[in-house]
Amino acid sequence: MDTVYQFLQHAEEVLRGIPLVGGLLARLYHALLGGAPEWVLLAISIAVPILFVVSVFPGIFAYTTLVERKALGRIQNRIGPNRVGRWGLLQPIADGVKLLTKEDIVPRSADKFVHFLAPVAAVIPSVLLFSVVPIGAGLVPVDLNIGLLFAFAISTASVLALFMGGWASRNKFSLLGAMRAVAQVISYEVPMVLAAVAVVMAVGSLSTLAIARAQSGGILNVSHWFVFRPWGFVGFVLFTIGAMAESARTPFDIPEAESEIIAGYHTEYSGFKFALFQLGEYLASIAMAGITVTMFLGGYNGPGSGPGFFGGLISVFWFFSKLGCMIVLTIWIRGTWPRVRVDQLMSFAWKILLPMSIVNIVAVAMWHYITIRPIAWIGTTLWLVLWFVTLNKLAATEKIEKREYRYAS
Amino acid sequence: MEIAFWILSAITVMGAIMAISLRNVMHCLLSLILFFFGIAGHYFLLHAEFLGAVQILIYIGAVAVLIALATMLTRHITGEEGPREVLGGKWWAGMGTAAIIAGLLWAIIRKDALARLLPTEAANISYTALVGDIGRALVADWVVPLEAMAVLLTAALIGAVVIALEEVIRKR
Amino acid sequence: MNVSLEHYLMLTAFVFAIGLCGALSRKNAIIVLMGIEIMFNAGILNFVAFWHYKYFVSLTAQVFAIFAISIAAAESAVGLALVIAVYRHYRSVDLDEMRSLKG
Amino acid sequence: MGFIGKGLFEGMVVTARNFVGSYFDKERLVTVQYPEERVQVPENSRTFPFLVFDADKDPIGTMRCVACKICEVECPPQCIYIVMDRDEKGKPQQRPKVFDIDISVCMQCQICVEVCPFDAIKMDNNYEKSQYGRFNELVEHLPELLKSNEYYTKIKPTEATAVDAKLKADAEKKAKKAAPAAAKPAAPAPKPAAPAVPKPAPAAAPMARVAIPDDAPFTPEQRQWLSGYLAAVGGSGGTGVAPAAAAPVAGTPVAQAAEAAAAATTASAAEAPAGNWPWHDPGLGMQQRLDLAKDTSIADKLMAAMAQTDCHACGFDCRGYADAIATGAETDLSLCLPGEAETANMLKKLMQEAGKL
Repeated sequence: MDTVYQFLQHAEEVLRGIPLVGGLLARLYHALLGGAPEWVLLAISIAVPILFVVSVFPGIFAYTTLVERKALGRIQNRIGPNRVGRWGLLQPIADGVKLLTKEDIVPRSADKFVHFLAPVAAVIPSVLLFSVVPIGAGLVPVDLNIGLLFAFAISTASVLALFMGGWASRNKFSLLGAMRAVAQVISYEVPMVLAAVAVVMAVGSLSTLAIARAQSGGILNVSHWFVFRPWGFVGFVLFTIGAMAESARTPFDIPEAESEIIAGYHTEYSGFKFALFQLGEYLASIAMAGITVTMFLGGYNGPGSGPGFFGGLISVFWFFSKLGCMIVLTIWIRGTWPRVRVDQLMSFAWKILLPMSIVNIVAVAMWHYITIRPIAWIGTTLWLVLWFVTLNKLAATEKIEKREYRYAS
Repeated sequence: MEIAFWILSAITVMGAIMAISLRNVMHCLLSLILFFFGIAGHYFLLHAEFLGAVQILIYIGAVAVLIALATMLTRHITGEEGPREVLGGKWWAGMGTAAIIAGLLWAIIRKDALARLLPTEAANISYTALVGDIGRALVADWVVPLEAMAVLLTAALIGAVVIALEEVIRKR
Repeated sequence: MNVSLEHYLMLTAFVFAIGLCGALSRKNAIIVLMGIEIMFNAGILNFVAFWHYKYFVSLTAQVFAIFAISIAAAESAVGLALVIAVYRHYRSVDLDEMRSLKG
Repeated sequence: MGFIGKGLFEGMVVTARNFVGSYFDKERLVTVQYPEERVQVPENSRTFPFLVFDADKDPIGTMRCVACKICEVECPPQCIYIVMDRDEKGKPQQRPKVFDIDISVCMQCQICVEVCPFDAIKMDNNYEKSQYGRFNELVEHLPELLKSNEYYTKIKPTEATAVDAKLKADAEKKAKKAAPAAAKPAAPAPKPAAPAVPKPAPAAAPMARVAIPDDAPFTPEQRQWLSGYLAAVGGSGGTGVAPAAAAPVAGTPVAQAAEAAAAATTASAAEAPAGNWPWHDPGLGMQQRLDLAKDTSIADKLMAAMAQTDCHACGFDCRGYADAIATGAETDLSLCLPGEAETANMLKKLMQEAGKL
């Protein structure tokens, strides 16, 4: 928001600096907004990020569904949607039209009001999450100094929507899905936040913009990404797993496991309400990917990014490329890994992720206090590997015996 | 500022009243969540952003969800109450007590009794970097209470597990 | 009319009274717990209001609020565990039915 | 070297290989993009039945079906409906006028094909039968059902070739059989007339109700319906009750005509004896037909025992077959395919009763 405001104040000079079309753009800008009062510029600078968030990210959601379906198809040696438009490019629109025109069914015994409220409650936190995701150098809708904490608080609130939907449907499968969702989100919140604490310790700020800024510089603007640190890599893995569990993506989609509990909390939802649930879920997933990128993959930093108009454009490009990579990674994982069982889910969270994230926090402290870099590298790596191996050993005490089947051969 | 205050106050009061007066425990819970959001809004309004986020994280993300789980574990799943208990004899007793307390507090506030005890002018400092300040305060001035809090939370965690798992433990 | 400390104090007094009323008059143990949470929140909001209007040089009020929130969380966890344990025993969460001291 | 999650990464390599491979190796993609590409269905696949005809220029004339209704009777879900074609005189034409198959009922069991003695009905392998309606749209009528033998040869070459060979062999056999028969001075030919003419009067009573004067003002359809209806009425009540059963409809033109016919028509019955027999009708069982023919000649009794569809499976029409048996020209009693074992047994019994076996 601030960046947009500054840009608007100096827009003409900045635009004139662009080769070829700069003069034209500057004149256009002058014709449109030249000499506009201060409050107009302020209003525009407020409206632009909001419009950006509510238009671009739902668009990304729509095409994520398409990419997901095509990629899953290719992974299974199928073709995927290719009927609506070239390469199926209009498929999201067709899906939207279909969902909009479907009958809205509310179960007779459902709690009508809560049933109606749940999809709305599912979307709002997901959209709010984007308000702290920096999409470029200095380009963040709101630079809260508690940005990361705000994101976690909001993402926790999204579990309420799942719970409301599951409870209000008066359906045992919905309720089971809601219970699973609640248990899962509470369990995975802890290691996820602790993995983020490592980054916060290293940066010394909760502001997402500050975290992204801390990763600039180095070779090609790349070598300072936190993922290229021992603790950063571990944190990245932990946080990605936590984020996937938090947004109920496969392999952690047991709240909506179709084969077990039909579709979990949205069993009783149809049409547009179902679409809203999907929207909320995907937006949360994308926002979490954005936060992962910001915290570990250098955010908007990349070769050529930096302050100024062009650096800003390149930084936006880098951010969205990394976001795309994260989305593709989640799709790839969805296409590969089987769903975990409920007990595996819980024991994984509490026996592996939680100890590992605490160990990781110690590793960050070591990294901070050992000022000689090579020793810090070796020390933290050894520490993390040691603990990883130990936890492996401890978790593997349960021997899996060969199963004896009574009826199946 | 004023508009936000009045809206948030309305949300808060409405949520609180609904939370204690509705019949269905689940509706009570949802009203309570509304109330928590109202309080969090007040924190943001008072420039205590960190507290606001903590309020959402802990009260809505943890306490409300815990209450939901407890409700589902203890009652019929719809959360419906039996016969209407609101507006019974006990209700009037509660109302009376609450009204007396509220009246007393109101009287104290009206009398400006507090104002004499407090510094009249607020110091004019900037609100930035509050999170860092709170963190520093917590691990410098308040480190002993913080550690005590950690012990307390651990004890509460273990205690809760022990109480809830009592029968399981007994069976073993 | 500016919002002053008195507004907040009145609001919290009112909310506190509502919570008290709920905690005293409901039979359902879970709703009684909710009433207690409401009173807690009213108290914490009071801290923050005082901090904002009078004391924001020092962070004591905020730290205190954080401690209070933590304690409230622990209290609710233990309280709900108690409710579940009591429910296991009596098959009810109605506080009026729990008259016996014998476990 | 094992660590937690090793298998997961191996799995990701597999899926990555699938993903990339599916873009370069067309063999991997098993999808058939339906409207543009179609699966080559196996020769033995089957969907719904169709009727075969031989020559393109005259589908109706060269259709193999003779409306014998065996398939209609045998069809387990009863999805076939056949009405035999007749000329204006009501004479059967040995081809269906109506042949409907309800493909929403058809269960594709191929039993109709198995039982057809004429190789007239075969299973199609066209799977694109979807329609925009559930009722009339899913009933196939004669024009849609008729497909040429070339089509049959195209979709099922092996089977069609075998069928063609069999038909050709049958035709040759028949020609050989017919040649000596023709060489003789038309021995069975006058015979049918001989037992028919002295058709005795007692049989005239049940027959009379069926016989509708040629000058009665009916269209062929009405006539056909009427004869079937009256036969059913007469048959179900037995000979004695028949007039009473017909009485309730008195007053209607049809009934009046029938009564008029009953009053006046012994002669006309004698004129056209063969045409007056109650044709095969679900309402008319074997025993009832035999009752009707109780007092007639052995040839008539034999004919009554047959299915009377004039299907020509035996090489004759029904009348001809009955006469041939009665005269001893044909000794094989199991040739009536529509009548199945029931007819064969009954024929044997009748012949034994007549002392000819």
